[in-house]
Amino acid sequence: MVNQLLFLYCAVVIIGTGLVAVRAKNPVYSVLSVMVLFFHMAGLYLLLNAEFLAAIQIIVYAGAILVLYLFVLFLVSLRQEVKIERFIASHGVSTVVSVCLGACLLAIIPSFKLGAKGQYPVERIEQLTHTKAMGLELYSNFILPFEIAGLILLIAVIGGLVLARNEKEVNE
Amino acid sequence: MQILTIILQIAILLVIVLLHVAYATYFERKIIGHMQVRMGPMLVGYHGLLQPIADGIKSFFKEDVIPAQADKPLFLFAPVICLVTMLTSLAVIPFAKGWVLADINIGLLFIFAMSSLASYGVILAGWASNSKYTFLGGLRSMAQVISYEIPLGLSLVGVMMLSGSLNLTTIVTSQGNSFSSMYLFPQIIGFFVFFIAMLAETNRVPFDLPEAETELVSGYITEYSGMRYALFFMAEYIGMMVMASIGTICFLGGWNGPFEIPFFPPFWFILKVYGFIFFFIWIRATLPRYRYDQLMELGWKLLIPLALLNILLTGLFKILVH
Amino acid sequence: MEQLGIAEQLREKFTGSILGIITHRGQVTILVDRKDLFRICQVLKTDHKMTHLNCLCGVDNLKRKGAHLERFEVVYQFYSIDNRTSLRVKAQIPESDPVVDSITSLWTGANWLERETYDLLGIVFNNHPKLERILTAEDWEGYPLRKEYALRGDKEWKGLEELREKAVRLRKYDFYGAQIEQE
Amino acid sequence: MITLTDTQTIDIPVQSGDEDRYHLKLGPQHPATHGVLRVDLDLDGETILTCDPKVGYLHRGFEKLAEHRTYAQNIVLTDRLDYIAAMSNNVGYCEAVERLLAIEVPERAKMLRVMVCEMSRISSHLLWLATHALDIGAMTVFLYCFREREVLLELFAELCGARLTTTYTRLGGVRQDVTRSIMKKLDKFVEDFPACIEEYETLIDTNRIWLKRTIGVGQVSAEKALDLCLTGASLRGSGVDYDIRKHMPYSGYEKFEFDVPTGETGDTYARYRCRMEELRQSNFILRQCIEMMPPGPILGKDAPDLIMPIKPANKLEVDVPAKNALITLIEDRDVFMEGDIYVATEVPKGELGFYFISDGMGRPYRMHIRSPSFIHIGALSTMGQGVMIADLIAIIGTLDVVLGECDR
Repeated sequence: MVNQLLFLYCAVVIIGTGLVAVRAKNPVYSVLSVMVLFFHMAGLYLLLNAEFLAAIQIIVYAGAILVLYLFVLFLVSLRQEVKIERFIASHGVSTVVSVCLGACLLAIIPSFKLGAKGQYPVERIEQLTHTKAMGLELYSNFILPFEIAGLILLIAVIGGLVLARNEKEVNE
Repeated sequence: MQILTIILQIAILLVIVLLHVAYATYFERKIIGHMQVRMGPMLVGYHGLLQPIADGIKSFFKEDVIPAQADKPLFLFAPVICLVTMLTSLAVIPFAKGWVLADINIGLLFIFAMSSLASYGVILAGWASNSKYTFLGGLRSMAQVISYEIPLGLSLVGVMMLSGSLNLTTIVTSQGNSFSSMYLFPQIIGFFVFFIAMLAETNRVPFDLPEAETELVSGYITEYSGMRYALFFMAEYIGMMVMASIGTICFLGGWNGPFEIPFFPPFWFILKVYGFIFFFIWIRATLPRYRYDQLMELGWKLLIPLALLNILLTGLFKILVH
Repeated sequence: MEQLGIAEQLREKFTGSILGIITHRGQVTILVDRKDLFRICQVLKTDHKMTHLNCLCGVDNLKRKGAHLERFEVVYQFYSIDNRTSLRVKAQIPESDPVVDSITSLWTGANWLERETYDLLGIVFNNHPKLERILTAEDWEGYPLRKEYALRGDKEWKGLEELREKAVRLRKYDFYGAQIEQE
Repeated sequence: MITLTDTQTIDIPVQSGDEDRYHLKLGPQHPATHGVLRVDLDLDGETILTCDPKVGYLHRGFEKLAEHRTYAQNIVLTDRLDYIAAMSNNVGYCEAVERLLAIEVPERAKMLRVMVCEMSRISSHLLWLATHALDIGAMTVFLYCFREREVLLELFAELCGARLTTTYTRLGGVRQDVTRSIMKKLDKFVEDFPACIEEYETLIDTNRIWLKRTIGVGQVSAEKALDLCLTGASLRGSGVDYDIRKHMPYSGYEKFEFDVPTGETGDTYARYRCRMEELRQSNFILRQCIEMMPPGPILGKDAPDLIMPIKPANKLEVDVPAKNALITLIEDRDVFMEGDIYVATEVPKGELGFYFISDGMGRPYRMHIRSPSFIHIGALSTMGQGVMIADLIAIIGTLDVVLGECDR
C-alpha cells in the first residue's frame, strides 16, 4: 500500500515537473524542474530495489549532466532568451504532436506485465544487493555491448578534444 | 514508535553536528589566530568560548537583505539546498558500530550524490543573485565540481575494490582492527588523490576559487547576508565534516583504535575527524590560492591519471593475491 | 656640461625649431616649436638614449608674463639611464589652437599623462589613441588647472543629479527588465 | 511577473551584440584593488580581452590646491599622496623645494631624512608583501608583515606624533630630533628584521603554488618596461638598473653603501624578489644610519619661516584663499626667484617627481606631481591583456599602487 502510494506520488510529480520543464518561460526553471524529475525517477528505481541505479541517476544526470546544461544556459545571454517569444509559434502543431505521442503511450500499456521476470526477480536482487547483481550481469553476459558503449564514448571524447583544439588553432 | 525513535535520533544527531559546526568556526579562528601571531576571539566568554553563540544570535537577527534585482525564489532557496544536502549525507555515516541512522548498501554513492547536489545551491546562488561576481563564482564552482567529482569518485574505487562493498560499515569492518591494516597504506595514492579532491570539493584553500575573496569579493555568497549567509557557512562546515568522515571511514579505519573506549565507541572516529579538520585549517593558514586554469590542470592532468593508476594497481594486486 | 651639449646638437639639427635654451639650478630646458616636438622627442629617444620619460605635464601661463610665453606649455622631462643625463623640453601652445602632437607612439606610458593634461588643462593631443577625461568625471565642465578656474565652485557636479534621477527611474524595473507594478 | 510582450527599451545593461564577452567592472569597491581603483574588463570566460583601468575616485585636486597654498603648507598635502609611505613623500617634496629655493640642509637632518625614508620604505614594502600575498591567497604572511610594520609605525608616532600622516620634514630640515629611546628601538628592529624576512620567505618563497601563481605572470621586458614608464622595483624587476638614490643622489645617499637589486625575467616573481632584496638593503642602510648619525642642528640657518610671501607687494588683487588663510605678507627674499625645477626621489613605489614652476612668490605657480602609481596603473591596461582575472589581481598587487597617490 505504502509502495503504491509512493509510486503514485512519484509518477504525478514526474508528469507535473515534465510539464513545467516544457512550459516554464525561464530556461533555468525548466532545468531545475528536470532535476526534480530526475529525483523522482530515482525514487521509482528505489521502489524497484535498484538503489545503484538510483544513485547513479542522481550523480550522473542530476549532478553532472544537468550542471552542464546550466553551464550552457548561463553562457548564452539569458536575459534576452527570457524576453523573446517561445520557439513553437502555433499551438495547433504542438497539440497534434502531443496527442499522437499520448496515443502511442496509451497503446503500449497492455504489453506491460506486472512483476519482474527472468533471472533476477526482486527477491534475488534483494538477496544479492542490486549493485552486485548488476555488476555480475554487466561484466559477464553483457560485456560486449558494455565495451562497445565504452568505445563509443571514448571516440566521442577524442572527437570533442579534436574539435576544441581545431577551433583554438583557427582562433590563433 | 519506530518513527519516533528515528526522529529522536535525527534530532540528537542534528544538535550535535550543529554544535560541532559552531565550534568548528571557533576553533578555525583560534587555530588560525595562533598560527598568525594573534589571539583569535577573546571577548565573549572565557577566551571567547561563547563567540559562536554570539555569532549565531547576530546572524539570526541580522536583516536578510534580498537584492531588488535578484531572482527571489531561487535566491531564497539556494542556501537551503546546500544545507539540506549536506545534512542528508550525514544520515549514512557510521560513527561507530551500529551508530548510523541509515545503514544502506550504497552509502558511498549516496554521499557522492548528495555532495554533487550541494553544488546546485552554489550555482543557483550565483545565478539568482544577479551580480557579476556571484555569477562568476557560480561558474567557477560548476567547473570545479564537475572536474573534481571524478577524481574524488575514482580515488575511492580502490577502497571499494578492496572491501568489495559500497556500504560504509562494511568498508570499516573489512579494514580490520589493527593499525597496519588501514586502507591508508595499500591505498596511499588513492588517499593522496582523495585528500586533494576533498579540499576542492569543499571549496577550501587552496581551491577556494568559487569564493575567492580577493578576486570575486566573496564569490557566490557576495549578495547574501544574515541567516542565509550563515546557512552557507554551516553547509561548508558540515561538508568538511562529511568529507573528513569519509576519509576516516575509507582510509583510517573508522572507529577502530588502538584500544576500546568503554561507553563511548565513536571516540576514535571523532578524534580522526578532528585531525582531518585540523589539517583543513592548517592548510588554509599556509597555502596561497590556485588559479582557475591551474586548478583544472591539476584535476584533469594529475589527479585523474593518478586515480586511474591506483585502480589499475589495486586490480593487479587483487588478481595476484587470488 | 653634457646637457647643454645635447641641447646644442639639437639646435643644429632642428634649426629654427629650438626657440631657446634655459639653464636653471643645473637643469637645462629647451624651448621648442610644437611643430617639431614629436621629431625632437624621437631624436632624443633614439640618438641620445633618453629612454626614460620622467614627467609630462601642462602649464597654464595666464598669470605669468614673459616674451616667449604663450598661453599654455607642455613640459617633458627625459632621462637617459645609460648616460645619466636629463633634459627638459617645453613646447609653447597658443590659446587659440591648443593642440600638440602626442608622443604615445614613442612611450606607451605617455598615454595617461597626456590624458591627464587634456583633462586638467584642455590641451588636445594629436594622434592620441583615447583622449578622454581621466581624473575628473566624463561630463565634467571646464579644465580645473586653468588659472581662471575657481578653487571652489558653487554648485554640485551635474552628473550627480542625473544619477539620482536614473536610480529613481530604474527602480521601476525588475530582473527581466519588465516593469514592476507599483504597490 | 514576466511580461513577454513588453520589450520597451530601458537602461538596464542588457548584454547584446558580442555574446562571448562578459563585462565586469572590477571595483571601485573591491577587496583587491588597493583602494578605489576600478578596472573595466571584457571577459571571455575568465580570460581578460580588454582591460581598462579607471581612476579619479580619490581625486582631490592637490595640484590645484597647491597653487593656493605656500610651499610650507603644501607639505601636509604630500602626506596624503602615498599614505603608506608618507615620510618618503615629505622628503621628496622638501628636497624639490629646497633645490628650487636653494636652501641648505644640515647633515644631521639629511641623515634623519634618509633614516625615515628607509623606515617608510620597509613599512611600505611590508604592506605590499602583505597585501600581495593576500591577493594571491596566502593569508598568514599578511599578519606576519603587520607585526613588523607595527614596530615602525610606533616609531613614527614616537618621532612625530603620527603613524601615517607624518608631516615630518620642514623646508631646510626636519621637525623633530630623534630621542635615545627611538634609536634604541630602531637598533633592536634592525637587529631582528633580517630573521623576519627569512620567515616570510620560508612561508611563500618556495611554495609551489606561489611559484605557479607568480612566475611568468605579468611579464614585461626591459624595453617594454621603459616604454610603459615603469619605475622602482617594477622596472628593476625587468633588469633595468635605475635607482634614483644611485643615479641622482639626494639627501646624502651617496654616502651610503647599498646594492640595487635587479631581476631578469620581469615577471611577478622577479619583482617580488627585488622588493624582498630591497628590504634587506634598506635594513642595511638603516644600520649605517644608526652608526653614522652626525651631531648638529636639525634645521638649516636659512630655513624659511612657515610664513611665506604670498604676493609681490606691488600687486593688490586679492583672491579668496589668501583672504581666508591667516597669512601676512613679509618682505620678498631673493631666494624666491622665477624658474622651474624637476626633482625626483626614489619612494617605495617608484620615482616620485615634483615639477615646480616658481614665479617669485611663496606659493608654487605650478606644482606637478609625477606619481609612480598613476603611471603604473596606466600600464595595467597593457599588462592585463589576455591574462586571467586571478592574474590581473596579482599584477595589480605586483605593481604596488596606492590610489591616493595615483589620483592626487
